[in-house]
Amino acid sequence: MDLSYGAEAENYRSEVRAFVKREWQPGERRGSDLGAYIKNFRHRATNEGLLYRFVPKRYGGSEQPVDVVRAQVIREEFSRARAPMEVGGNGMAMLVPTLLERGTEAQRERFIRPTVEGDYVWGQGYSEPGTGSDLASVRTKGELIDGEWVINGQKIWTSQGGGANYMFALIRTEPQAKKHDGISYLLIDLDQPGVTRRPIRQMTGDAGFYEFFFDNAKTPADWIVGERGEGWKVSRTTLKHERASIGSAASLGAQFEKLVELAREVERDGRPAIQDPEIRQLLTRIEGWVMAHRCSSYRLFSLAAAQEEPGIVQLMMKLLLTETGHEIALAAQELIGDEALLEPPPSGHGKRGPSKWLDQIMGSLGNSIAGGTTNIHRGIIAERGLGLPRDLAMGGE
Amino acid sequence: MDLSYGAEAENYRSEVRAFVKREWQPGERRGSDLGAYIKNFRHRATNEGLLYRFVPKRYGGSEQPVDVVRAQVIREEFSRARAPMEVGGNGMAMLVPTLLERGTEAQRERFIRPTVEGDYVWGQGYSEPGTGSDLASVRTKGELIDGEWVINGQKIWTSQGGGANYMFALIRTEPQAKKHDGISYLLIDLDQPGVTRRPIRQMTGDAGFYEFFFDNAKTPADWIVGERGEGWKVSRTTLKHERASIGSAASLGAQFEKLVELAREVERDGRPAIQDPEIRQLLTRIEGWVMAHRCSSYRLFSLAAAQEEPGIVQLMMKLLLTETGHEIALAAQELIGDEALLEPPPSGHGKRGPSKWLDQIMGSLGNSIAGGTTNIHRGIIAERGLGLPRDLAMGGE
Amino acid sequence: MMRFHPTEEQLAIQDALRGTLADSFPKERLHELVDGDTDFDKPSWDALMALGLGGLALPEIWGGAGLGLLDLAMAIEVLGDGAAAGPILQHCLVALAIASSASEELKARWLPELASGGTVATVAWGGEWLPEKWTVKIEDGVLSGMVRYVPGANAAHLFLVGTAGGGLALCELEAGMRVSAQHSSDRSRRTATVTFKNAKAVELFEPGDPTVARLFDAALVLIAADALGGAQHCVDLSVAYAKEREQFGQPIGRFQALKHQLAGMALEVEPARAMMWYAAYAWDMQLAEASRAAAMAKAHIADRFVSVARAAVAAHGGIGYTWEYGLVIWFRRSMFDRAYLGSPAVHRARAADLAGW
Amino acid sequence: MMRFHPTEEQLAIQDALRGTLADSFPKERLHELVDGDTDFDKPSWDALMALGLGGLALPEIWGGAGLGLLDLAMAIEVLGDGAAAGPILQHCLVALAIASSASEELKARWLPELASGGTVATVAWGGEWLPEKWTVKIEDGVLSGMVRYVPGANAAHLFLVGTAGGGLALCELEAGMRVSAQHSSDRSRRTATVTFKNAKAVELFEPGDPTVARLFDAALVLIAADALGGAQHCVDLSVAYAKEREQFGQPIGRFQALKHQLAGMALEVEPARAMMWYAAYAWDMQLAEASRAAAMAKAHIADRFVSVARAAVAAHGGIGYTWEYGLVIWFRRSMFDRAYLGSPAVHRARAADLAGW
Repeated sequence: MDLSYGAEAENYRSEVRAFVKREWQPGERRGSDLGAYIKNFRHRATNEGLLYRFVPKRYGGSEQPVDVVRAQVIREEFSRARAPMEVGGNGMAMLVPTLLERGTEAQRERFIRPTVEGDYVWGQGYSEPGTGSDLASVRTKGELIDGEWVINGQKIWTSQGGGANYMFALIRTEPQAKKHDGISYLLIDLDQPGVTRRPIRQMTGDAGFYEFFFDNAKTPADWIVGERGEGWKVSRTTLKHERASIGSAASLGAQFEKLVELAREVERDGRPAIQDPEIRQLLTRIEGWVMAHRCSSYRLFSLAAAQEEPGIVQLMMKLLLTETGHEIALAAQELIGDEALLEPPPSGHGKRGPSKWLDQIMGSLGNSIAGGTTNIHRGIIAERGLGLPRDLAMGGE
Repeated sequence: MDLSYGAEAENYRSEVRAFVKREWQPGERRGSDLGAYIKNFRHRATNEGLLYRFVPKRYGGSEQPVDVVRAQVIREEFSRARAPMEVGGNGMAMLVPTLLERGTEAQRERFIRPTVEGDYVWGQGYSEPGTGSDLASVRTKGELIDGEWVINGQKIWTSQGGGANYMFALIRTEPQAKKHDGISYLLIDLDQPGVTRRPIRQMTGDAGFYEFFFDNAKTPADWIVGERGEGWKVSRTTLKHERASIGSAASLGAQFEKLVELAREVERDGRPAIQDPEIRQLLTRIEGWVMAHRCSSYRLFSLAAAQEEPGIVQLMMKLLLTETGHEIALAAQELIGDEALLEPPPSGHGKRGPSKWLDQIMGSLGNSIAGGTTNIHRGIIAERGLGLPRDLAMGGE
Repeated sequence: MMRFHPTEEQLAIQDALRGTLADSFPKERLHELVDGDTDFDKPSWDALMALGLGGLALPEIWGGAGLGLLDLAMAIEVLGDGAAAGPILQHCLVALAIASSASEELKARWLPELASGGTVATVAWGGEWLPEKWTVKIEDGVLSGMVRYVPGANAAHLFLVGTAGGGLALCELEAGMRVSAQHSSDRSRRTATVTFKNAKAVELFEPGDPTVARLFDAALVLIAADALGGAQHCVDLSVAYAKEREQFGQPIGRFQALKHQLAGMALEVEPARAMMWYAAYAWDMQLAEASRAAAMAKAHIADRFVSVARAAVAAHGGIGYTWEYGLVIWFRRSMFDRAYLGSPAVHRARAADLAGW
Repeated sequence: MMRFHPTEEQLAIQDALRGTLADSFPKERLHELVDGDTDFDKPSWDALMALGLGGLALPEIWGGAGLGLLDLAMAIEVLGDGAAAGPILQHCLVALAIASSASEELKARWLPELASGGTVATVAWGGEWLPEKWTVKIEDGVLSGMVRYVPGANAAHLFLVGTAGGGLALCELEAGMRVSAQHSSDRSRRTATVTFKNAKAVELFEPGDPTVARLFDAALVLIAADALGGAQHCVDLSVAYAKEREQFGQPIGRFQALKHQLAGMALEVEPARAMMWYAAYAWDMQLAEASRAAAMAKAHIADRFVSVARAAVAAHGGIGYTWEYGLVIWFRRSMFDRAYLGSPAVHRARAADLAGW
């Protein structure tokens, strides 16, 4: 095995590094000045083939062949120079791949470029109060009236909902059809009178999600991706393009490093907690899981680079991440001691002191919820990974 | 609340103690001599109203009113003097109560006294290879031919099977009936040519269970308890008579005490393990569960004494016991260190040294199996205790 | 007579408290408090005190009900279930401390006031929780020093202050004291840092007086009782939600995995109930192992609360994670009960010492 | 080129080993051994050696395949899965040690023998596992002292003995050695106490030679590989059983609770695979964190094996608890892998030290 990227990749790294060094010089720019500079930088990086690699040129991308190693090198070099990568969020992660796979030419032309440019920010409109893990039970209704979809209902758990101006949503348009066959995948402009948004305050006190109310909201008849009633299938479209990323393990590693830092900062029985044999066992026990996760991400990355099937371990990464996150949270609660009684001022960034761990202690629970509950993940591992039979209760159809 | 037994009970204790002191003097007796002395002692204790309290006098019992406090006092005083209590096993625990509740007068007369005397030792014939938790799926067949039941099939997981000379068994006698309605509760003499027994060797290397093969084994037509096809219901008969016992928690407490002893015996980093802060945390963490279990047994005992309903906590005692047993096993594995590589000589009693913990480490798994798997217990707590709906998959009928 | 389950009377007290709390402290009020900037709720305070909570464990001659710590703990359990706000537990402890003292004068001065709830009292022991680690100095009847994590300090008039070497002093709110609110994670029980600078005080117990250890043990039992009630709330809420919420055309409480999780939560809480009783009973009966039982109960039950509070959020899915749903209030209370008076690890270490290991 | 998943060649070696082991060491033979009084199985030993296992990681000039520790670890993983009997892992380690030494004479004398398996070798490091704690004295070319927990000592002719201060000596079975069998919990890998009383030996590495630490790390990686294979076996057996066994009219693998338990078991094992690869890779590449990765892998994966072995028994119900079914063999192997070379706690403490915490 070999964890180095090889000579070809290292040559490429030199090119990328040179580009970034030359082109990313934000200097003292601030505010909208900086915004414009970033936008321009992204254009140049795209022209260079470094960003939006899976997006065709005619929609504003750089249309590069799949190469997970190059993609990784780009991420590493941009991150090293703190240069901006692609605009993030649901639009790039979910909508654009779906349009490329299932959209009409008109839809691609209409929506992809502004999404790439960051002008269209997309909320995901899947969950509703009452759907939970049973996403196909959505009830928000869409009726085609006078050449327009008229939408009534409610969507919830929309991340990035605060800044979103568009939504891709699962809407029940065929009430007579079977559960999964009655749903369409619609695109909705959120800046219209029929749409109300409300932040959902979380355990931590912050608003991480939004809910949206649709009261005769309207969308054009042709803002439907796929056919009527095909929405469920359309929403399952996923793009494997350069998805594998060693970076996915980095967040867990960073969390763990912070825990180690915390153990250095706080005291236990009059000495730094990290010198306490019990804490050292606790930390290394957790680190076993962190290492397994990190090494598995190398494995997945390698499989992706070789364009081989990822296998069962891919189904486990999310669960491993959230479960290890729980362990880190519990260890943090042990380490911070009395500081658990305190909450850092809600200043957002720059929260300091051990009590900033409060967010992690509660946030680790949010992680399991945001990506589907752990029970769903266990079921997927059991069924898709181990080939166990499908649950009777779940096997609606 | 009050954990003392009160003046009446203490007076009674004096009487019991005096009786035991006077009557239990085995001296140097050994072997069959001791056996005869014990049998005789049990007769005297029964005449005194101390043993077989729920068994009517005409079947060899002492027919005492329900009094869990007195029963507990008796257990304590006998145990203190190491005097023999009632003969143990399935016969007293399961068959006799069932006969008292559902047996014919002839059956009671025929079977109870020799069971009380210890002459009839009963194996439980419920499980079969393939039944697992789904006991009602038994397939061992009984046909009434010429005034006799002719039995063919196999029973497994019979504890005390080595010494058993009789069996109460669930036998499928009505193959046309629905699953639960096709079973009868038959009594079978095991000392006959059609019955073969085989010990089942366990993980620990010991034979704790037996399996029985029936090849045209025979039993009289009237050795059926309840009607044909009622066997499932008959097997559910349970007797609440003085069942509550503080002693049930004693075994867990004793296991924990042994763990503490072990921690005193073995070393860790050059000092007794019990002085290691990490081990002290481990032990007291486990002890929390042990205390909760012990205190809950007081609670159940008190409820039984007051003839009140035991509630949800009763459903939890077994699971709490086995789960805490697992924790003790894992702690022991940590403490014994290299001794886990060794097995004590299979001498049975008197196993010495840390490696004797091997039996506990593996035995803790056997406990969860013997009393129904933990998943069954969790299901019972959820359904009967918390009122959650019954599983679709389990809801055969 | 052997009896180790609640009496009719104890159950009646719990019912009465539950009813009074529900009436005087509806869920909307709880949310208001949590979203506001105080944790002292006059209406529910008055209603609970009118019911006799303040005097439950006080002698009858001082307007109390003459009951024991067990009865008080069972009351506090109900308040933990209902997330009652403010320093109720601490208030009752101060009354218990004064009642345990030798000074008839102090008793006459304060006990009727505390029993009626007319004066609010709290306990200032925070930071270094164990009596032998307390730091505030008392000299010539004045206190100096600082105590962190004092619950209800904004509303309290009377403070039971832990003093260096493990003594207790009684201090009325006065000019020599400064109360600065801390930004508390548990919004239903907010804490403050209290600084004493030549604050006049009465010494209630000298360092080394065994009553101080007794009172500390009582505090541990009461916080365990609060944790038990809070944990039970998390179980009940989750079970109710599982019965009501449907997915895939049936209540999610029919799915085996969730059922077993809920059973596991109940398995953490229900057996702990008798453990709490036992710790309180051992205190009331002054059994030799009373101190150890209190330490074990605090450690075990606080851990259970933290564990089931996390499990409850998971059992709920998204809604449990929202501020609005309110489960977060108990989640944060579990963090309070775990840290307040010392972490489980601290009390387990004490329990190991007390066992003579 | 970045590559962090097995090559075709590595997979082919694993397949070949799996096939050879299945043929030469059928389940009945394993049970025979376990019920008998030896753990050395000549037919499977010969078959595996004929396939080249003994020389897998030896240079080609000595009849080896010239592969690395990673390849050897992947081979050992297969043997852990199949519960191969006897001191195979130790035998390979001795060969690795000799190949790492400077003595061409010893290499010529032993490596072809070890590669072919004609001579059986094992490692005598037991009891105080870490090199700095080894106790056997070597003076003037003779050994004295005692080593416990020596696997395969009954069959071995050549012993790699850890000496005081962390050296290694090579000792042929001779009159100055006494081998007394221990009553082993793992019947597929039995241990003995070996006593040296003026036993002639050759010093292979002096105390403090960094190669000794390297070899110890290699041993940790290999035992982690064995544990990984054993753990995978427990998962596979349980999954297969859940698919085949019916209850309530359907395979028990349809019940959600059991499914989630099986998923949890797989979640312990599958991600650990890449961790084992990494530890072996780090050793082969002599990365700075190789020692630490070996310690972490041994600790984490041995714990996983113990955990899934217990879970496998529970997932099977009664049959898993029987001797006859055979799961007990892996259960006992999990206890071996956990204790052998030092417990997880020992290696976690080392990992903390190595991190400079």
